[in-house]
Amino acid sequence: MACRLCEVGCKVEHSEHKHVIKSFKREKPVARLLVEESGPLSFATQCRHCDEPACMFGCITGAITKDPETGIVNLNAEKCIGCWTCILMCPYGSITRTNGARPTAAKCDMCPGREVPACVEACPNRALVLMEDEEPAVALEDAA
Amino acid sequence: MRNIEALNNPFGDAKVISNCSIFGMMDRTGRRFSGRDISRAIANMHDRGNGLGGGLAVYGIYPEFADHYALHIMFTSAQGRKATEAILAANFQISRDEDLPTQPTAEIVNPPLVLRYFVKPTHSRLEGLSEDDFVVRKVMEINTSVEDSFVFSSGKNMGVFKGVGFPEQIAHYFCLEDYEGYLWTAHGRFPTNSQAWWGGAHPFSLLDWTVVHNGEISSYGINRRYLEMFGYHCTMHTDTEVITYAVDLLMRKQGLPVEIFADIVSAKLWTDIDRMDPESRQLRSALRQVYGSMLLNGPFSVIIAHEGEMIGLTDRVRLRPMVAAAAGPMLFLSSEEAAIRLVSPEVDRIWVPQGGEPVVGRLECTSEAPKSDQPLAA
Amino acid sequence: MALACFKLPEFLVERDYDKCINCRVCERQCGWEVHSYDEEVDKMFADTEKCVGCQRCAVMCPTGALVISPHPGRYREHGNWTQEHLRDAIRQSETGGVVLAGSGNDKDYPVYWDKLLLNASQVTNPSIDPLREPMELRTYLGAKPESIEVRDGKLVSQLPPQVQVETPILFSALSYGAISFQAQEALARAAAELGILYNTGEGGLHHDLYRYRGNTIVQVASGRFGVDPDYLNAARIVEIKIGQGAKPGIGGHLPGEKVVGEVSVTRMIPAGTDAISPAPQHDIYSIEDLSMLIYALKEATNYQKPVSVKIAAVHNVAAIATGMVRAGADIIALDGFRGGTGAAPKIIRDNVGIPIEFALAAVDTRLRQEGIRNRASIIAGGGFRNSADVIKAIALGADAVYIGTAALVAMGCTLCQKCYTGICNWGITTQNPYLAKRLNPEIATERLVNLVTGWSHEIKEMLGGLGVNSIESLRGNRLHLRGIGLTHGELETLGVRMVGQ
Amino acid sequence: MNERNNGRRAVRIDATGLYYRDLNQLVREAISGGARRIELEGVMGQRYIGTNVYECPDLGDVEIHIHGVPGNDLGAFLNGPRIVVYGSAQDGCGNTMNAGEIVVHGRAGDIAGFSARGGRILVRESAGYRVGIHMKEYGPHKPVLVIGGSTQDFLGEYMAGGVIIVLGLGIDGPHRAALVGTGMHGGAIYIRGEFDRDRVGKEVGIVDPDAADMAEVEEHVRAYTDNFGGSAEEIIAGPFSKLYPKHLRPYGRLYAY
Repeated sequence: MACRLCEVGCKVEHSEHKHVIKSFKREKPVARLLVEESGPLSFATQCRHCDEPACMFGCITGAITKDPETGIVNLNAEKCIGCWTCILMCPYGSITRTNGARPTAAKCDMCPGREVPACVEACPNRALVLMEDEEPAVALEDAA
Repeated sequence: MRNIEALNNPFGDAKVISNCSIFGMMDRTGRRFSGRDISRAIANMHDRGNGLGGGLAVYGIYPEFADHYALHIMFTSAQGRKATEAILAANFQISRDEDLPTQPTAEIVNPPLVLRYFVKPTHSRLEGLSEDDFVVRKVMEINTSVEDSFVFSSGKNMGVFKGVGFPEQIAHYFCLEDYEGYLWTAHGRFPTNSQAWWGGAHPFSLLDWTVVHNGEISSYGINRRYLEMFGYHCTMHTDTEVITYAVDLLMRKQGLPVEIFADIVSAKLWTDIDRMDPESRQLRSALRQVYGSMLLNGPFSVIIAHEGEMIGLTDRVRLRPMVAAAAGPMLFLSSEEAAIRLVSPEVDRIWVPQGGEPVVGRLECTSEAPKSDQPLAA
Repeated sequence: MALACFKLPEFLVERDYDKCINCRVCERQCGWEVHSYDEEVDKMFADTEKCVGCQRCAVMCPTGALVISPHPGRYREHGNWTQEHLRDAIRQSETGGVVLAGSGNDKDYPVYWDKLLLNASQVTNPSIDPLREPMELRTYLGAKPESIEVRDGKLVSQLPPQVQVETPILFSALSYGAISFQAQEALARAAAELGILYNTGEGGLHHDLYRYRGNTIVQVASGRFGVDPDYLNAARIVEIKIGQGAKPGIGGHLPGEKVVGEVSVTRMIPAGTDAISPAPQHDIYSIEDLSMLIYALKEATNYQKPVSVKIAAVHNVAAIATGMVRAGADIIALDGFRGGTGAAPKIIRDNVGIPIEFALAAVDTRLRQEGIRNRASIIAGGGFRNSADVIKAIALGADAVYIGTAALVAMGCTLCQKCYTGICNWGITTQNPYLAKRLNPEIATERLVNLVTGWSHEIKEMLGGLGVNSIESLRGNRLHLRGIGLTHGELETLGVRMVGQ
Repeated sequence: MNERNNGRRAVRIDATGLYYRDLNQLVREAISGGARRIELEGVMGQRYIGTNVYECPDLGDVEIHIHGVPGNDLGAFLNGPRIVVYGSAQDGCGNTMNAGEIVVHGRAGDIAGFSARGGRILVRESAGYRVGIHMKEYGPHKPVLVIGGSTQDFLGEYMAGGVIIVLGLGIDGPHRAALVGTGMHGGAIYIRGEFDRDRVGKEVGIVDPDAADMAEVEEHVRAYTDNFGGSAEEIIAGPFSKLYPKHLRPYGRLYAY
C-alpha cells in the first residue's frame, strides 16, 4: 500500500544507532529495498539472492559472496571500493549506495541476527512475508 | 361497548394497522342479486387477507322494513344484551328483533351473539335532533358506554355483516347467499395483530354509510384530532373509522358532493393547482386551506357506499390498487382484475381510475360514464 | 463553493518535530491530503482543516510523532447552539445541501444495555465452567412449527428451512460498493471460518464470493441491484430490506463515483451512474404487498430458504413485526437507531427511530402475546459494542444479533464518519484501489474471527455464570436481567424487573 | 394431457380453482419433464407464474400461454421463458425480470417491469401507475417495455436503463401521465403522441428521436404488431418524442459534503 514503512524499518536496522529517531536525525540511513509505485500498484523490490548472482560475478574486489548454506548474497562493505559495477549488473535494481564520506554499495542482507527481516516486521499489511523458498514447495508436493 | 378499546386494540397501539382486499359490485338499475358472486370474488383475493377479518355490506336487503333503521348488534354477554335492549326500548319502537341467521362452521370460532332490530326512533325522545342524528347518538352511546355490546350496522334497508375469518367464511356464516341486494361491498382483512375482534372487521359503518378500505393513513393522528373537534369518538383506533367519520362529516353533515370530498381527502398537488384556471385554483386552494387536516395522506383505496351510491376512491398518488369495470348495468370495483373477471368474464369496459379521482355508481344512472377513466378496449 | 469558508477546523494535527523523521509515511497514508513535505525547509506540514480525525497517520507513524485531537479552537460556547449545530448550519449555508454522515447515531441518547445487569448463580444452583464443560451457542434461524409429528420413533414432519449458526453473532448488511471488495471478502471468509453468516447488503454478490454461498445472506432491497435468480439461490437466507436503523424511511444513493469497475459489474448497472435505492420498495406499499414479495422470493427459491425481513426500529414496531410474521417472514431483523450506515442524512440518522432495546423487547413480547413467536426468528442489530450487549439482547428475546460497526472496527474503522465520501484511509468504505488495497482480507479475516471468537467466549463465560449451558435457555429469559436507573415505564416496556427485586 | 405441437412437447394444465403454489409446481414439473409449451387454462388471479422455474433447462425455448387473468407478480424474477397472456396482467408484471418475454393481450397493472434488468414486455393496451419504475440495464441486458395505449403517473420513475415505448394507440387526446421520469438517470422513454411537457420530471430532457433511436423503436414496434396486429408503418410514422435523463447522477448535488 506504499506506506514505505519497510524502507523505514530497513534504514533503522542498517543504521548505526538502530533507533528510529536517532538514526534518521543523526545519520542519513539508506534503505536496502525500494518501493516501486505506479498508480494503485506498488511493491517493494529488494535483492532476490539469485542462484547465480550477476552482482557477484561483476564485483571486481570479491566483496560480494553467496553463502552456500543459507543462499544469502552478502556484500562486505569493507572490501567494497564503490566502483558501482554491481549496481549496473543487478537486473532488479536492488543495490543502492550508502551516504557518507566513503560511500559503498549496500544491499539486502536478510537482517542477520533477526528472526524476520526488519522490512517484513515493519510491514503493517502483510505485503512482505518471509517465506523459505524451497520448503513450501516440498510441503506443497507432500500435500498433493 | 365500553371496553371497545381493549377489544380492538389490546396492546394500546397508537393505531391499529391492517391492510386488505376490497370488492364492490352494484346493479345500477336497482336489480337485487344474491351475495354468491361477491363471496366468490373476494375469495379469489384470499391471499390479500389473512383470515383475521372479513365482512360485507349490502344495500336493499330489507325492503319490507325499508323505513326502519336496521340495527345489527353483537353481544358478548347476556348483561350487555340486557343493558342495550333497555336503551333500545327506551328510545325506539322496535318492530321486530331476531337472531341473525347463521350457519356455524369449524372455521368460525367464538362468534358473538348477533341480533338485528328493526327500529324507529321514539319521537318524544328526539329532542330536536333529526332521526339520523338521534340514531348516531344512540349508536355511539351503546358503543362507548355499554359493556359487551357493539352496534355494527345502523342504516335503513341495508346491512353490514362482519367478523373474524376470511370474508367468504363470514359470508357463508351469515348465509349471505340467501340475501339479495343491489349493491354489495366486501373486505378481506390483513391486520398486523391477531387479537382480532369481530367489531374491528370492515365494513365500518354509520347509518347507511359504509367504508371498506385497503391501506394505511399516515396522517391518521391529525385526521382523528380534527374529527374529534366535531364530536366524533375514534374508539377503534383504525384509519378506516376515521374515513367513515370523514364521510359522515363532509358528505352527510356538510353536504359536500363526492367530487369535492375526493378533492379534500385526496387533495390535488400544489403544482397541479398552480396550473389551474383561476376559478378552479381558488376552489382547490380553499379546500386545502380549510380542510388540510382531512387530507388522507398515505396509501389507501376505499369503497364508500350508501343508499343508491357506490364510490371508489384512491389516494392522490394511487399507492393502493383499484380496478373498475362496467358490464351492462353492473359496476365493479376491485383490488384485482381477476376477481372481477371471475364473476363477470365479459365486461364492456375495464379501467384503472386515476389516483384521487372518484368512480361513482348511482342508481338509475346507467348511462353515466365515470368521468375519471381512461377508456380502454375491453 | 462560496467565496469564504467560515468553518473552523474540527481536528488539530500536532506534530512533534523532535520525533518526526520526514519519512512521509503520514503523507502517503492520508487520503485527505492533510500532510505534505516541504523540501525547501525539509519539514512535514499539516493542513489541519482537511483532517477528519481518522487517526490512520497517528497509528502508522513509526515514531509516534503525531497527535490528532479535537481542535481547541471553538466557536463561543453556547448551551443551545453546540459546536456541531453551528458547524452543520455553516456547511449548509455554504452548499444548500443535506448534511450527510456515516456510521450510526452519535448523539448522547441513553444506551439501555448499560442500564441492564445480568444475573449469576450463587449457592442455590451452580455456575458452569465453560472451559471444561459443554457450552452450546449453536442457533437455528427460521420458522419453527408449533409441534412436530413423530411416528415409530421417526420424524414425520418436514421443518421449514433452518439455517445453522455456531454462534448467534452475524455480520449485518454491508454492501459491496459501500465497502470495498476486500472488506466484504473478509466478512465472507470470517463468516465461513466462524460458521456464521454475513450479509451482502444491497450491492449484489461478486462472482468471487459465490464460493461462500453457505454463509451468505443476500439482500433484496428497493434498488434490486444484482438481484437475479442465481443471486437468490446462492444464499442461505434471502433478506428483504425494508428499512435500516440509521435512516428509517429513506432510501440511499450510492454515488456514481463509487460505482466503478467490479462494483458496476456486481450491481449490474453501468459505471458512473448513481445507484439509487428508493425509499420504499415499489412493489410494497402495504402489508399484503410484503406478503406478496415474501412469497415471490419463496417461489423463486422453491421454498428452500428462509426469508428474512429487515426493518428499522420505529414507534409501532411491535404491530409491524406481527404483521410481518403473518405475512410469511421466517426471520424478523430489527435495526435500532444506533445502527451504522455508509451514508445517511445526518438529521435523520440522529433523530428518527428508537433504540433497539425497546424495539426488541416490544416485538418479542408482542409475538408471544400473539402466540406466534415460534413462527419467526428475531435478529437484532444496531450498535452492539460488546458481548454483554449481545447476551442482553438474547435475554430480551433475540435469536441472534447483527453486528456491523463492530465488524468494521475489527477491520480498522475508527468511526470518523466519512464513509459517504468514498475516501477511507482504512480501505474499508472506498473503491479507490490505492486506498482499498491497504485492507488485507487475510488480516481483516483474522481480526474478525478474533473479535467474534472473543465475544463468543465471553458469552459462554456469562452463560456459565447464569448456570445454563445452552444459549436457548437464555433466549427471551428476561428473569436473568435487572434494570438499574430506569423508570417504571422503561422497565415495563423492557419487561425486566428492577435491581434488587 | 400431453401432446406434440410443432415438435415441441406441449402440456395443457387446467388452472381453474388451483392455488398458485400448486399451479406453479405443476408448471415447474412440466418444464423439468421436458415440456416446452405450457397451456394454462382458466387462470384467475394466481400469482408468480413463471417465477419458480428458473433452474429448469433450456428456458429460452419455453413458452407459457395463459388463458384468463394471471395474478400479481406475473413472471417475477423471470429468467428466460416467454409468457403469453390472453387477457390482462395485474400489478407487478415482470417484477425484477432478468430475461425472457411477456406478451399481454390486454392491459397491465401498476409497476409493470419494475426493476427489470432484461427481457421484453409487450402490452397491447394501457398500463397503470409507476410503470417501468427503476428499470435498469447492464451490458447485454437491456429491458424493453412496450405499452400499446398509455400509462398513468410516474412512468419510468427512477429509471436507470432500458427502453420504454408508449404508443398511444386508441387513446383520446394526449397522454395523461404526470411526473414522468422523475429521478430518471438512465435509459430512454419513447412516447408517441402528445403529452404535457410540463408534467415531465425535471431530471428529464425531451428531444426528437434520431435515426438510431427510431431503428430501435421500430424493432420493438414490429414485435408489437407481430403479436397484436396493426400496421407497424403507421405506428412508426409517429410522432415520437424521446425522453432521456439529463444526468447520470440526478442527486449529485443534493448533499453538503
